[in-house]
Amino acid sequence: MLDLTWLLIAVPLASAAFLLLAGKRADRWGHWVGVGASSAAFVVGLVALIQMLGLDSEDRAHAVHLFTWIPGGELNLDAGLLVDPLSMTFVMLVTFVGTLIHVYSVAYMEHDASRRRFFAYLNLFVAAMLLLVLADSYLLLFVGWEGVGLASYLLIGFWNHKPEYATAANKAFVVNRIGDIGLILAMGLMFTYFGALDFGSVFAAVPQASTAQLTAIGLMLLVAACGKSAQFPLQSWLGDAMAGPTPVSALIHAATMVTAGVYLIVRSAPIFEGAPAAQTTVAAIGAFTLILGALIGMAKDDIKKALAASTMSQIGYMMLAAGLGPVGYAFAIFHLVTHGFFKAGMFLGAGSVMHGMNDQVDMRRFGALRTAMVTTWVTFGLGWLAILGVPPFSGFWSKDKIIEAAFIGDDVQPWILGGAALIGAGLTAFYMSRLFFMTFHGKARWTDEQHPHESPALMTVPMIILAVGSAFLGLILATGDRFVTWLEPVTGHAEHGEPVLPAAVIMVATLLLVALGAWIAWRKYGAADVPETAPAASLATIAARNDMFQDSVNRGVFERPGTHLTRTLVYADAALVDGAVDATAHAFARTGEVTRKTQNGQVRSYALTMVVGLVIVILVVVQGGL
Amino acid sequence: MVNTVMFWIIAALTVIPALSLLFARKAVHVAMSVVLVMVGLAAAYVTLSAPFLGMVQIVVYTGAVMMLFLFVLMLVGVDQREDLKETIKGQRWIGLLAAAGLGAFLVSIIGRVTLPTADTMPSGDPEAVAIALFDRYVLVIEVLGFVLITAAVGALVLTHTPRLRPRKTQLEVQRDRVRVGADPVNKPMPGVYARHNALDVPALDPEGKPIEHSVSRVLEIRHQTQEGAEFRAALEDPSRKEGDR
Amino acid sequence: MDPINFVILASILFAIGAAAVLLRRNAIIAFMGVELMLNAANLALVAFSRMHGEIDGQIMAFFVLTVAAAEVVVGLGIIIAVFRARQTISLDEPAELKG
Amino acid sequence: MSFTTPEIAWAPLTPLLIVLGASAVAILVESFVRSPETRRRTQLVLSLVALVGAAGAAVVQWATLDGAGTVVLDGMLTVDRQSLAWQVLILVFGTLGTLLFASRTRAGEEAFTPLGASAPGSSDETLARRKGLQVTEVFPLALVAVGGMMLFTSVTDLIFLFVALEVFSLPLYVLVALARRRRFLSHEGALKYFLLGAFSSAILLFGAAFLYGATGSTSYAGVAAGISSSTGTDALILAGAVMVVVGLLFKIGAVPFHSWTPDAYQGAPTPVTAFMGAATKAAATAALLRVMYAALYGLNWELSWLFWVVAIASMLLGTVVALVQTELKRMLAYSSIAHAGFILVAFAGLPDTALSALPFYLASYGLATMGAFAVITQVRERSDEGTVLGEATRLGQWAGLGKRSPWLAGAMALFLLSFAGIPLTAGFVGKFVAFSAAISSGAWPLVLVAVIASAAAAFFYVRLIVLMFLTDVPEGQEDAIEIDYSPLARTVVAVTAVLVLLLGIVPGPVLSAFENAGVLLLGAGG
Repeated sequence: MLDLTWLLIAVPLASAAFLLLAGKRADRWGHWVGVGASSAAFVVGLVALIQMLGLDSEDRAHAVHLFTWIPGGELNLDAGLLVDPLSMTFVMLVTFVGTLIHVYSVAYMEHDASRRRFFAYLNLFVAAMLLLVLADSYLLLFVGWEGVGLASYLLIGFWNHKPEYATAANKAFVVNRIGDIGLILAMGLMFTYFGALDFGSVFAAVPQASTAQLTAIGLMLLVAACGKSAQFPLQSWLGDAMAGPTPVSALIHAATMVTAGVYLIVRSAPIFEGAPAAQTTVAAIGAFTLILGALIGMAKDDIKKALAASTMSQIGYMMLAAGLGPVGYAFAIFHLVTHGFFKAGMFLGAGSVMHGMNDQVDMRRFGALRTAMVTTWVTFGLGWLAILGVPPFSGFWSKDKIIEAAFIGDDVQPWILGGAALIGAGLTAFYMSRLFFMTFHGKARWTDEQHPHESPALMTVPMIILAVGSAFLGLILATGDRFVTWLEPVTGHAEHGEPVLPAAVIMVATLLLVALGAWIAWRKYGAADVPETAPAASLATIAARNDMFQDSVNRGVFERPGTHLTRTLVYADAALVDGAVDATAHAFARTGEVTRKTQNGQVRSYALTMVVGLVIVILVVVQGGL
Repeated sequence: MVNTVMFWIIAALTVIPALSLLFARKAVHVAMSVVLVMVGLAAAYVTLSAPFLGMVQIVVYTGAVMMLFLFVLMLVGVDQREDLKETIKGQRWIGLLAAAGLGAFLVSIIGRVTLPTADTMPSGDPEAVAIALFDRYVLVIEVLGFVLITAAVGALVLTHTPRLRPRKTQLEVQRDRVRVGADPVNKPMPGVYARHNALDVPALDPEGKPIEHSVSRVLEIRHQTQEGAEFRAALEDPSRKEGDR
Repeated sequence: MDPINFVILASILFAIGAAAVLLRRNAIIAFMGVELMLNAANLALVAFSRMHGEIDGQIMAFFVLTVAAAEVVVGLGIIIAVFRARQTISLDEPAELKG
Repeated sequence: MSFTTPEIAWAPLTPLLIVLGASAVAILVESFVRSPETRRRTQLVLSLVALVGAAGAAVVQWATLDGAGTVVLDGMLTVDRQSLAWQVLILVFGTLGTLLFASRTRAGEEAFTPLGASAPGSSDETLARRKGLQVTEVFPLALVAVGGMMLFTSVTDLIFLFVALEVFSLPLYVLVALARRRRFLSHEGALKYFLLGAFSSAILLFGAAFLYGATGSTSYAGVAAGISSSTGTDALILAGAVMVVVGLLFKIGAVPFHSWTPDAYQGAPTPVTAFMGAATKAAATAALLRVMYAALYGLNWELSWLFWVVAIASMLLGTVVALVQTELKRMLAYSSIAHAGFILVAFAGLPDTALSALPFYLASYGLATMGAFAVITQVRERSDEGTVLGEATRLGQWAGLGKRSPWLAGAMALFLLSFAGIPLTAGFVGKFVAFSAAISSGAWPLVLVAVIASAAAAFFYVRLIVLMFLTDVPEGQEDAIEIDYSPLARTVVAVTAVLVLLLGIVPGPVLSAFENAGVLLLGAGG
């Protein structure tokens, strides 16, 4: 069966092609073909997984040769798959969550005229994502990398009747291209230094390479990972990408594609092992993004954008773990898996809320939905508990380990990274609770035209399954270090280091911070009234509106600097990073406008350009050549 | 080695007329000067022991190519004068500078080079040329055939109009003329049936009335005609002078 | 006198021809400039041929002559086509294709 | 004096002889077949038979090649695997181009004017159209152009290079002027193309004269020998080399010798643009390769500067200006300038691998170009009364094309992705091999620029894809566009699309064939 893993890619791909080509005839039943293809891929993956579990751990890496792709004298590139515990983990995550989201979409997209096309793109995405994780060389990985980019681009822009959606798709494209350049350059460097691009040869050649070379490659890979995984400074596209249909956000922007960066880093572990500077940069970027994402999450009133910020922050945790080296790899992937469940579940929950609220996304217009949408409330609540890291829910098992691992090391590094991870946990608790309470608790703030109602079973069943996963998956996989052992053939066995603080202290501190964050959120958004319009929050008006802070010391100490910091960072994010993207695009367009004026339509000017060029060339070549 | 005097004559004969390309206003003048340049070049070829090429140059360039240019010039209006005022900003000065720079570089490059001159003169007589042409270069000759075919076809495609309408018979021409109300017969000549036979005097019909359209329209526009009535009046009243009009 | 001087002469004629293309608006004159450039190249070829004491340069000049004549035919054909369409042979006039 | 008939190895010239011979026959057909319709059919069949036959002959030559190849007539021409590879490529483009030349709209309109000599809008033009006249001369002209390009890739003598250049340029100048619609633009494009083309060929010729003067030889081998043994003639050699290279860069369309490209591409009838865009670039690249490797290899170091600067300038200018274009053919023209830059990247340092990488690159680029322009011929404007007009080339008119005609738009998207170098398309493999050739000679900064430029370039390709698939047809514009159907053009679209995909997914056989072609028979370096 392991040799048949190519079916994992081929089946969804064939289904995508079929759906695109079938035309209107397939409009009525085409989506079920999509669901079927995704489920079939899951079944293939499951069988392969079972077979792999039957093997000894050292035999679990299985290479599947497909065909010779680019033959050449020095460079011979085969298209092949690498099936090992790491890629198998992703296969299971992608196909399982993917299938649930397919099912959910059948109902969610019911009234959309192009539902068939939507499923074609979804299948295309699944195929590309599986290719990405199963590829045995950077080049083939790149194919999948571009494929998921293309598919997500198509899906973000799917509802193109609103102009801002097309803009969002464009922005995602531009930022992702920057990341792609990183990957291309990394490949170029590997090719220059090692003369090969497949994992086996590259990793075999790593010991002979100099640290500088490895650092260069590592940093380029990091750029690629940042672009795909929305890490600082390439994070700006993720929020805008929420313009796409909600199942897309759940599948691509929570569970799978955005984690490809983490996969890339973990997969390239041997390179990063040889380049400590690059590795530390990975950890630092992860730590920074986890705080940044959390702060952005506090400021958003759009439920999907808040969830997107949260995703950014959670991937920050994974990057942080991946940057810690062998102690962190397994936890990075572990958190990736649990996060895939609870975040996808929450996105589907958000979609369910929007479904019931006429596509309203402003949380200030929600409130008290727990009575109207019980299933959504319960499933979302399980996801909420999981992301908070409340024992024994999934997030606890993965996140706590990351925080603990962040405290391992020498000098100040563990204090900074660990501190960030710890504070991040508190912030997460605050903004996720804020989101939860604003949506499901407090007073109803919706208008009379809205009649919140529970979603149909096709939507709630996937949510329930994901919620069950959010609740228990962590516990199951963490028991007896099952997951860590499973990944060991790939990530290597890590010597368990000692954190600078006792593990118990860290855990208690984490839980206290989480409780504090949740409590503040309850006081402010659960028990108190939430204004229906966001309070203006420029620095000046906040200073003028001191009464906001008078009543409690708590708020004064925690809130004011927090709000300041949040607003400033969010502003900086919008102004600087988005601004930089826009400015670059503008600069290009301006340059183009100016340059096109040289093409003035006058043939004599054209001839003049040629002569001037010729004169300069002769001058330089002849003078320089003598 | 070549004759120095000859060189300077050729130099003057080529460069000076060539400058007309830049400064002459009338295209015809330019074309005629270029003919001179071509003759000068032919002389240069003869001096450089390529007599046959020199002859061919005269036949092909002055005889055919430049004549073709002249034909086309006549087709588009031989009178065309070009306003030498430059319309594109900076084009004139940058252009002159660039061209001068190009020339200066090329000259300085040649000045820097030491190339020996062989003592043996190449034989440029027709026989030597023929043998060379049909030996190593025979394929080029054959391919050149396609260049010429292309040129002929290209020119035909771009300029030749086949007969689109059937040729009119004399009868049809006549019918057409009557249909638009023109004279069924030939127009009377001006001055006919009158004492004058000058062009500016309209013809008289058998009744002695002047036929206005017998006088060229151009003269009418210029007011250089004599209207019939006035003419008769002048005849009857000798005291009135024609010039009084 | 050294035949290399003819190459210098050729370079000057080449530059004049190029200048004509750059400066003249009349398509036919500009085209004559191109012809002059080709002829300048011919002069250089013949002069070099004389210097090398062999005939190859002359032979090339023959080919160039033929090609140039063919080019004139096509070029003038295009110019006439443009003239028929626009009643002008100014190079400044057709400038709708730009940007 | 005595004359001995030269020994000519005719056999290796078979493909060439077939094409040029067919063009001569085609001219006779022009003279003797009176009915335009019969003439068109005869010409089409004749051209296709000749081109396919020639391609077959070239393949047979390849298979039965004696050793490394044959030198014809003391170095005038060299037939080796490299030149055969390019010849096959050009024959493929020629065949596809001929199909496009012959394609007609549903209403039976060709892409060419019924009468080249008539003034636009004149009664003659109307009459000629009504009478069903056709300029079937385009077929022999195209055959001559194909023959000239094939020569261009195989010549190893500077003077023959010049002649071959003119053989394929002259028909193209004429073809550009023959558009059926927007004839003013067509004339303008032809005039500009012609004047600048003649200008650049004069420059090339002057450079060839200099090289002859400095080395005493015009054959590539002689020039290479002269360069390595030169004393006191370096300046002359360098100036000559630069001018020859500039003449070829003009045909490739590299900055600053690019300015004809957008105007000629936009003005020309679209089938001509397709053929020209694909084949001229290939032929010029092949000629430049041979000149550089067989004649000027000794100047590698001196000229590398030129390639670096021109490549960077082309990539940047092409990309940046294409970003702001709103006219489709013009956008593709600027993209072709950027591609000229990508092509020149492989020239940096003259690595051996460029000899096999560039044929592949040009194959991928040319196929996508032919396909893209073939798609353009199928999207037409429609007047309020419902008559079908010329091609709709404003970007905005392509909005929502994906919904009207998913196949056509899908094929276009595929070509655009190939231009952008997205994996699983031929363009990706092409860029990959070309850039790795450059890296192997240490030109990684150039590759860095190339990667960034191609990333930026992807933006405007994808913009069109977004327009086609993610944008709705503007309100009230539903009837302004007509999707035409021409079986011949559709064939071209289908064939190129399949090839672009195949070359992207299983490029192996073609790559290894070109690998074999990567050796020059008379190479000074490669």
